[in-house]
Amino acid sequence: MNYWSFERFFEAWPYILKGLHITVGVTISAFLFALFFGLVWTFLRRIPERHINWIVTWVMEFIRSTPPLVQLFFIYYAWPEIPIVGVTLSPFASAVVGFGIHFSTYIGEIYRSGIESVENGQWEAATALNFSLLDKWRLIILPQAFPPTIPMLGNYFIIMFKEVPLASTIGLTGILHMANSFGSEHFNLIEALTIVGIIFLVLSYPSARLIKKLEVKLNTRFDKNRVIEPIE
Amino acid sequence: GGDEESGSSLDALKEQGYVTVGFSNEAPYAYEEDGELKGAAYDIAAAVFNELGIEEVRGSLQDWGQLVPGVQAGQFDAITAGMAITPERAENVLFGEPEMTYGEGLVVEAGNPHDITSFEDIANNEDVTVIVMEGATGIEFLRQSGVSDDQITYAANIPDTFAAVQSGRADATTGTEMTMRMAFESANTEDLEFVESFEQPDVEGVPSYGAAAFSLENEALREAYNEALQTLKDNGTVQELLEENGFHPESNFPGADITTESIVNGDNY
Amino acid sequence: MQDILSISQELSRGLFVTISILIASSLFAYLMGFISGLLRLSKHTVIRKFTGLYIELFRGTSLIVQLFWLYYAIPMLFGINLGSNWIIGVIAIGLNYGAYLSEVVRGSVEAVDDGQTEAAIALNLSSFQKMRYIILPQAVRMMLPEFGNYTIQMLKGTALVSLISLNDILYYGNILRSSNLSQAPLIYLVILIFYFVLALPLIFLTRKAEDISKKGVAN
Amino acid sequence: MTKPIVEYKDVHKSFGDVEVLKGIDLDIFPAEKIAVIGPSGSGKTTIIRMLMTLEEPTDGDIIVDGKNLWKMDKHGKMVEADEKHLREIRGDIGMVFQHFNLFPHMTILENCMTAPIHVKGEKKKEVKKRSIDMLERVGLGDKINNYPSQLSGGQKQRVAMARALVMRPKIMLFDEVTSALDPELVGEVLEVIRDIAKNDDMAMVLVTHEMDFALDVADKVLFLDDGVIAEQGSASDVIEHSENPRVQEFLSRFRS
Amino acid sequence: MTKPIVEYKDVHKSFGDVEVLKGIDLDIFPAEKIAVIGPSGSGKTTIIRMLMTLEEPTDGDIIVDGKNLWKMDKHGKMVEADEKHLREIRGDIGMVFQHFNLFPHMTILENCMTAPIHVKGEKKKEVKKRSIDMLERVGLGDKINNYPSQLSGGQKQRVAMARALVMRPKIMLFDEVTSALDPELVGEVLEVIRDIAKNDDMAMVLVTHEMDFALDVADKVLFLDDGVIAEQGSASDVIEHSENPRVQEFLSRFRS
Ligand SMILES: Nc1ncnc2c1ncn2[C@@H]1O[C@H](COP(=O)(O)OP(=O)(O)OP(=O)(O)O)[C@@H](O)[C@H]1O
Ligand SMILES: Nc1ncnc2c1ncn2[C@@H]1O[C@H](COP(=O)(O)OP(=O)(O)OP(=O)(O)O)[C@@H](O)[C@H]1O
Ligand SMILES: [Mg+2]
Ligand SMILES: [Mg+2]
Repeated sequence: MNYWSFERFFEAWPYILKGLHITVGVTISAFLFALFFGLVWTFLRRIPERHINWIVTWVMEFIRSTPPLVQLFFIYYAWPEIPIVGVTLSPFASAVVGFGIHFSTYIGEIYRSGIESVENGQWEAATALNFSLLDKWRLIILPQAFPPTIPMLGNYFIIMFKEVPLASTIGLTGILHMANSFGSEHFNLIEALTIVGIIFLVLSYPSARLIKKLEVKLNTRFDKNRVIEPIE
Repeated sequence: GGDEESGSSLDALKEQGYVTVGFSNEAPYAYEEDGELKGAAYDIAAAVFNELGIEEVRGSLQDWGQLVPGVQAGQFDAITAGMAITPERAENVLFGEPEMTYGEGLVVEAGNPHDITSFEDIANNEDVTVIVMEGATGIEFLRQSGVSDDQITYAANIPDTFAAVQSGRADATTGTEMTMRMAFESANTEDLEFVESFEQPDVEGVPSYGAAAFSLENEALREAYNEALQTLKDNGTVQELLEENGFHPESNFPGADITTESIVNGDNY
Repeated sequence: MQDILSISQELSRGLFVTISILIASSLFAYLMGFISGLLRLSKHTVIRKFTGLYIELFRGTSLIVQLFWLYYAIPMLFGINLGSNWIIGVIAIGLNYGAYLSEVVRGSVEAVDDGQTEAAIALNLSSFQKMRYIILPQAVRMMLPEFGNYTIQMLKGTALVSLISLNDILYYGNILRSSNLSQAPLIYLVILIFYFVLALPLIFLTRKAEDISKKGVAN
Repeated sequence: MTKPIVEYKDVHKSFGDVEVLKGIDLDIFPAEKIAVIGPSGSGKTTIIRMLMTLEEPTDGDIIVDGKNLWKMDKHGKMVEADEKHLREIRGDIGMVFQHFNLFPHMTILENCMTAPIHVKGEKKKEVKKRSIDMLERVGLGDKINNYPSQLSGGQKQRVAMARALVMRPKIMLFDEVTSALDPELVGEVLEVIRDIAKNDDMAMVLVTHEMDFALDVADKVLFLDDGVIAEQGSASDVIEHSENPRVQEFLSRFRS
Repeated sequence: MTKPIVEYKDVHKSFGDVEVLKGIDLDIFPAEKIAVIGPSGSGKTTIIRMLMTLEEPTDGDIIVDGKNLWKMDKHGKMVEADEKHLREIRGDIGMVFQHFNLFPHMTILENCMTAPIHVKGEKKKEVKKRSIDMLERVGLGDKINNYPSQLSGGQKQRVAMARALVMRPKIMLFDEVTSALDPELVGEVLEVIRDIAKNDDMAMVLVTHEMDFALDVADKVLFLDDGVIAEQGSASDVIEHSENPRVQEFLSRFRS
């Protein structure tokens, strides 16, 4: 078939790579956003009031079970139209906010399972030794809760990276967008899309391996059989 | 969808009873409203296919930039989006004969704060950004008028370009005159302004001639289409459909001497 | 209120496509998940490596990229007739999540306590009987919640098929929005609610599955 | 007679609808060693967890050193104790758990040092010295920089005891501290407790299934059955010469 | 003298570089009850796991009923046993595990019935009757439709025994079957084993830490130390009158 052209394939590389810093930039920013917002969810979830707990749980569930693509559209197209609170965000900012919020609900759950994976006995020992509430969290619980969440957080970083191309639909000039625009200028998308696939594979596969290694390392550090269940 | 690679033969289409056409939701060429496909290019194509004995025309909505790759990939049998014939595009698709002609249009923020009435005005004011639909001929016109690439941003379709200007992400948007006018009217907003005093750029490709397009492999379908199109031009159907869709006889009907070949070889480009 | 109703009416025209793609792609993904998950446990290195390649390929790249790629490339490069876009959507989502589910299948089988295998050997069950009567029944229970979660992921994934011009919920929403920008907030809110309502039964099933999986498994 | 350091006054405890302690009255005197025995589910653990403030009684009072543990005076009214009140009294009490509950992210020296430093605000240097002494006393002087995961069960339990001891509680609670250990490792832990019991003047409450050990160490033995103290007295009275059929039946199970 | 039903001939086993069994020679006669004792890590579990075909010996032969367990004849050459060969011999052997390993997705009756039906192809009706008899014998006749999760540890272990017994093995292996149980539940399980030992003519190998029980039940006691059989003889010879200092030291730990 004459649809595949190696000439075009090699020509497309530099063009598409121009979008890589945008894709990676959005991923990192959105991830930081999600790390912070996840904390907010975690604390909201710990409010003992039943009704608040119910509302928070279902708001999280709502965000988590609706398509990020629609959420992006909402933030990009609808948000500016909302009176008073409406703000116009650039594609970059929209993607950061959109993915940040979407994934914060997952990350909040990871934090939660991290905290819950600390055995009850640790709380009891801390009480028996008469620690203050703050010291319990600071000295006993968090140092144990956080390390086992690191691999899961890493996994979500990669998952997020793979979702970011969705934002090309709101004009984010990441690699998928560059590929589309290369394709529309050259009237053929295959080489460009193949390149995008290769880029994702090359970046995400080794990172996933790295995280696996990290996981093994963390698991053998203390006598932990605590595994943070993936929640997807 | 394209049930065979790069579009089906006429016989196969007749057999299956419908033809699938790609469009990009751009009034007044081809767009969907209340669940129905409308627009001049669509109406003409529908009439032509009827003439060829195919009753039903199904639409396949695409981002503008993906229309040509889409027809090549056989995702639909023809593009009926009033796509302007250009020599470059003609290397990648087969154009039918011209169905219409049009110039460019410009929409800016209400009150035209940057006082833009031509592409040169944009070129001369580095602060101004203009948003264009990806893959549109307007991009090339802007470049030829001296607008730098930094000033041009892209969106996938016309509604998105309007949304961008309306929300202040860009200062202006350009597209074909008919498109800009129709989109401006349907947007029905006080935030925007259609620049009546816009000066057409003096560059190759303006005015543009819109035509249906087919996959490079589908010469036979194009020939059949062209023949039926000529019949409908001769009996006045095409002109009627154009007028119904708001096109003016003086400014929007292509001259009889203008053919796809003359455009592609540069005589009329 | 009137607006919400007319928006809902318009969107509901896309319900069939969204739901039919969800059902078909889930079934396809479950099938792929089981087949490749079990093949990953095979004794033959070649089979394992080959299945691994499929899994890494689809987990390593984005669904949207796979969808576009299948949409443009398959017909052009190989001249394979995949039929309608509906089928392309189903295949893309099915292959993508099938790869994820295969890890769930493999993980669950491996997670069945070694003691169960040993007890099965001590009772002299054959390898096949061991798998059929002891390991799989427990592994399937463990898989259920993850299958539920991934089905919700697939529901979210179906929104992508609007990008290959399938007339799903989001497609009609985008059309509405393009002719009516100022209503965008309401339109997208209603779309989100549509998806959420579709997700609700899945959410409850998943919770139910969690209860089931907690019972009847040794670990 | 000296005043008791802890008094349980008609203490009840229910979980949901189930009453697991049905009126416990008990005095613990300074330096007294009490063993609590009884069938599984009789409420042994619950009794000492209430004193450690890990469980709140449903009814009745627990008085520690003259102060009501779970209630406090607020503007002349007795109200539920708040965390501040609990922390004040809790300083007198230490506990060793069945599953050790060592902090896995700290070395065993750090395990011992963190509470005195952060809770009592003592000087690091002093605490370190005392902790090392204590770890030596339980026979782990050479392991101070190891992490808990590097120790055997018996060693872990000895660290747990050292950790509780450096806090210098007036009363120490032990909840079946050997029952999670391999049979062979039980001896070393009991040895350490025996040593503490002989040489320290803390009060001690030991929940245990080791009858020989209870006989050896305890001044007083409580037999708990179905949420009430069914029998109490000197160790030999209860373990060797009880006439209560419930006690006899229970003890018979330990002679296989 | 009768022929042994199982013979270990200079059996060695290494995990990686570590040799954990250093030449085991052992005959087990029909109906003989053997207790295996010894320190943790000495290789007790490994010995019986090799007979159950859960571990393959690194060297030496295990002969079951005259057939070599881990080797088979193929065209006149001795080669590694395949699954078919193992399944054939395995039919004579049953095992009860420390952690029960009941099938959690089946009722306890189904737990007992699965293997006879699928492995031996027996009739369902017969198997059911026999299984119920067996469950009644271990005192669980009223629980046959319960799931394992609804049982106590002692009950689970009794089910595990019934499950192994309905297969009618010629030799039964028990690996510390009481060490995962609460002290109070140990008695009921030992009682059942004692009953089986008295009334069945199977050979039995019991790895155990319960010395009194071994003394009571076993015809022969093996003391394993560091991968070798350091002492063997009648139960009272080894447990009560051994002069081997290693044995004495080991046994002393059980007297606290
Ligand atoms: N947090 C709780 N929620 C509900 N019930 C509980 C809780 N803690 C204990 N119980 C119940 O209270 C009763 C007494 O429990 P407790 O742990 O005090 O018994 P125990 O004498 O220590 O038994 P064991 O010897 O098995 O440790 C038991 O029936 C137990 O099931
Ligand atoms: N699968 C294995 N891989 C590596 N080493 C093993 C394995 N199984 C057992 N071992 C080692 O072999 C030695 C003997 O183990 P075995 O379980 O037979 O001892 P045991 O006498 O049963 O001890 P215990 O009384 O603690 O059960 C131990 O040092 C153990 O660590
Ligand atoms: Mg207890
Ligand atoms: Mg063992």
